[in-house]
Amino acid sequence: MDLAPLALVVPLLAAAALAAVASHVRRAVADVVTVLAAAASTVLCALLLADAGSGTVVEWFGGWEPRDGVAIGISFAVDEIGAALAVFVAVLATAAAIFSSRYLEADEPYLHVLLLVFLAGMLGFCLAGDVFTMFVFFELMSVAAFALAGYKIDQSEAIEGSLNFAITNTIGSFLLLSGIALTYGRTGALNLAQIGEALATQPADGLVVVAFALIASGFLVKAAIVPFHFWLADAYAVALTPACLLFGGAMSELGLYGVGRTYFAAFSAAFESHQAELRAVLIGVGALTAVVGAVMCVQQDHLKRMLAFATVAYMGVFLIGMGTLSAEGVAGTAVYVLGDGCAKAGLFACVGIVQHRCRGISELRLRGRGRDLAGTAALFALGGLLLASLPPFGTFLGKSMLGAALRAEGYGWAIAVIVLASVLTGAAVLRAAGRVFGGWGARPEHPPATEEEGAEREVERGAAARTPAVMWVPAVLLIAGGVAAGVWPGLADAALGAAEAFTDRAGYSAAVLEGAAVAPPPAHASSPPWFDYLIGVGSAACALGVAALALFAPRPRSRAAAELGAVVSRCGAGLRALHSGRIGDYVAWLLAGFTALGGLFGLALT
Amino acid sequence: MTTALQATILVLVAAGGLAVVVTREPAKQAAVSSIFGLLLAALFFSYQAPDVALSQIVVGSVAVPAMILLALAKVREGDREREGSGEEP
Amino acid sequence: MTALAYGVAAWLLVVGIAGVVTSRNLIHLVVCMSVVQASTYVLLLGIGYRSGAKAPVFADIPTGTRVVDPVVQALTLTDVVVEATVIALLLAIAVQAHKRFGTLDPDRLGAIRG
Amino acid sequence: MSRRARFVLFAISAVGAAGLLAWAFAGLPEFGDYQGRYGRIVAASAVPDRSATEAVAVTVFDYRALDTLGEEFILFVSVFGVLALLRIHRGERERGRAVGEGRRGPGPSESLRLAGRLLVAPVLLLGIYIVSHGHLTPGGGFQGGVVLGTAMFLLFLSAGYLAFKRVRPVSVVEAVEAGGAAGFALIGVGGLLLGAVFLENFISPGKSGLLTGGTIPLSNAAVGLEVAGALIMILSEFLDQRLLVRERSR
Repeated sequence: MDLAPLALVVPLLAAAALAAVASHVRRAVADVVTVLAAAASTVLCALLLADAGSGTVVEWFGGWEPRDGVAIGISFAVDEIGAALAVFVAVLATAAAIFSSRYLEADEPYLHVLLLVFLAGMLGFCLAGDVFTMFVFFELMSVAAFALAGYKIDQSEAIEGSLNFAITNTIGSFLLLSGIALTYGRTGALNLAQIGEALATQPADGLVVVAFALIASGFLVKAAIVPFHFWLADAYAVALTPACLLFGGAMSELGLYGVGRTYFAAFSAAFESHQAELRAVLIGVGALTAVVGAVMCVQQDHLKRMLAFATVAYMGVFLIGMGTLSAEGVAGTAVYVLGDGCAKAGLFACVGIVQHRCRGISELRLRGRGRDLAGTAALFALGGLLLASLPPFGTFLGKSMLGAALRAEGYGWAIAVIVLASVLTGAAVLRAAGRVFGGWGARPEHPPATEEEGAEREVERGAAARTPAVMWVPAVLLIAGGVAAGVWPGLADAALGAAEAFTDRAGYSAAVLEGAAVAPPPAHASSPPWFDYLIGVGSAACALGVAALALFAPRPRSRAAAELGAVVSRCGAGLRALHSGRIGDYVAWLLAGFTALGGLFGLALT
Repeated sequence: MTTALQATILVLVAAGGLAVVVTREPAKQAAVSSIFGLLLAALFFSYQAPDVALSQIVVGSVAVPAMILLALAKVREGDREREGSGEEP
Repeated sequence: MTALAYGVAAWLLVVGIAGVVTSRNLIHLVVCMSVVQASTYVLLLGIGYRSGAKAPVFADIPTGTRVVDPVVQALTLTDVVVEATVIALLLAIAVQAHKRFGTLDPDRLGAIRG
Repeated sequence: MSRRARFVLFAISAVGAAGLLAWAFAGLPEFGDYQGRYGRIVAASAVPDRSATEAVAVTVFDYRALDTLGEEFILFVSVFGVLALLRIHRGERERGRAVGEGRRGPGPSESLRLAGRLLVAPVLLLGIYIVSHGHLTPGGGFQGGVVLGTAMFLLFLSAGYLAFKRVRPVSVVEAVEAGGAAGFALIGVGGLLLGAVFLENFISPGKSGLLTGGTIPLSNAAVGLEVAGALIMILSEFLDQRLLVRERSR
């Protein structure tokens, strides 16, 4: 049975139906329809994942199977990584739909329609086996996301954030499309497997390198890799909380998935002889991103902006993982994405609860105002420990698998970067938890004035005397998911098997073009060695320590310490100044990023 | 012959793109971009792509300029209102 | 001719982005985005062009006539629609920005820092 | 960054990017010498497969129908994005009511109204012609849809926009727009139910003339409705805002 198209069509038709009767439909009905459609999509994706376990599922739309070995139609080619990502996205969307049932500002169900189409766009992107189809669904999710980011039209930040988001990402998609055009000019194909076959016959030249650089840049804008990352914090910090669940949990990861999919299915053969150089470039860029994201994260006062920069830091970590170009690295990244995505989505939900109850978003101004929210405090702190990858949580398992893959490729130093990112992001969240829920830390002398105080009041219904179940249930489930991912028996093995299929170009191509899908052989991932537990516990302890230092540190006594502090804060301020909020700056950086990436690829790949 | 025609239109398109960018006054720019849209459509006809050319005409020379002009009108009304009420811009 | 046909695509990309980077007016900036996008049309259709070939419409020509590539045209059609929608959305954001900030100058919005 | 620093960064990158693109273009086939197999197979098989003479339409609505489904929903969701972004939020609504919401705006002049009515019929016919011949000649649901949308919009304008608003045909247009998008998806589901796979062309292609191409004319009609509805919604949404502000300023 055709599950793949249905997973996509259900939310699309639900959205169209809601839109058609928009003016007459009752609010509660729209809520229920949205949750049900997202849940149905989740179930369909889960069944699809089960199917994909026995070999890549290939679906030729309209029945246009390849003719004379040439793909003339469009295929979905669903392997376990794609299907698992689809399930993850659908789960987050269901959580977001449940969470959003509290919003009541507009009489018409704009939010529902946008959420459902956003979901469909992300699903289509995960399942597509054709590079132009990826572009189309990439645009579909982007357009829905732009509107979701700017939904709070009565706030200046939301307008500016969605403007920056829309312009940078649209320019990114132009780069992507130019890359697709170049690839088509060379290979005469749009199907990923077919492109892979055509590129495998000759070594890479300028065209192939630049085409890949264009495609990668387009996706990396979405993945918020430095220096394409500026828009992300602006957009995530201002979006509605339900949209934040999806943004922070999955959307950026999809950009990286796009890079991985196009590389492993189409370009890997052409770059076979230069893998080592490509690895160096990707891991280097990933490390830079992880450090920038983490350093920015600890400096934030705005809670959502803090989580947004944590997202940037983890996108760097994931690029490091993908950059190993090995099945082990991809498997570790997949597990890490699961653990971290749940944690970040859960944290965004917690911030939503804090906004709902305490009417604030600034860490300093919220000091001590969350004392009554014991449950939320526990969840928030647990989320911080998840980011710090405490054993045996999902993030710990992912980090450990990633570490093994990095050591195998001779990039042990990158593990230090990952540890730094998890310590700093974890510390930032724990510090915020201590300040908001514990009232710890010195009283701020000049609390920042921010227009976001009482942030979501405009769009929210009900009194703030208690936390409605539609808010805390998703938060609990998401954080629990992040914890459970680490102890779920067989997850590591399954991820490794899926990653082996994902990185196997020849197998993918045979499944798509010859219909010869085979079940991946069972894989066995080694369990974390003892020193990984040590590192995990150590980084969680460091995160706690840094958070405590930030809250309770006395004024520095010695002059040297004071000067050191001044230098550090000046560096931090310099980095912050680059994040100017100006769209012209961001676009200049974007072009610089493409040029740098293209230049590095040019050096590495020819 | 075809080549000469295509080359001419290509040069015009290049110049048109520049003209759209350097026309800083939005209302004028809407008009210039409408002409740029027609030049693109001419290029697409010469590339034997009548479908795309028709789309380009209806989008680039009708729908998009109309949206721009309406948006501009909206912005101007906002400015006038602001001046009227004495608010600082 | 090859250099000219593809060079114009590169030119439109760079000039359009230059407009976006230097723009002092959001509506101007949005229109510059359409110049960047035009670059992708020119590139796609240029790639699929075949000298002396006809349009891939067999209403007046027999099947089997040498025609230009129909696939790039299908892709470009999709692309044109995407352009229109993105511009509509960006204009809506620009209108709201003007309402919130009282200016269309992207460098004077300044709600976000650091 | 200062504007000067930004421009320097841009200029250096632009030179680099232009160099990269030149490097890439050197690897493309000579202009006019493209030999890709995909396009040639599609061009050769469109007429035998579907009896439709327009190979691009067959590609858009049949071989690569999924892309078009995505594209239709991009249009659909962007309309809702514009509606959400330009919606009147609570504060504004209250202020708007204070100065007399729902008052009739200045009506169109008699000559404008006449011109609108005279023009509408031929433009509508033209739109319908373009939509219905999409699978035979250049043009189709999208191009015809824009023409239809423009014609309808002119009609609304010439009939006096605020009158149009009072009876709220906006919700009818909304339904048409959503119906068009859903229609395309439902035609795909029809392929799943009546054929074997999603988006399968389940109607016989016929021999020649208007009734060829199987579901392609139906898809074209769905797209035409969607595009026309979307255009009316977007344009009237921008106009709506203007009228609201004008009311407030009085």
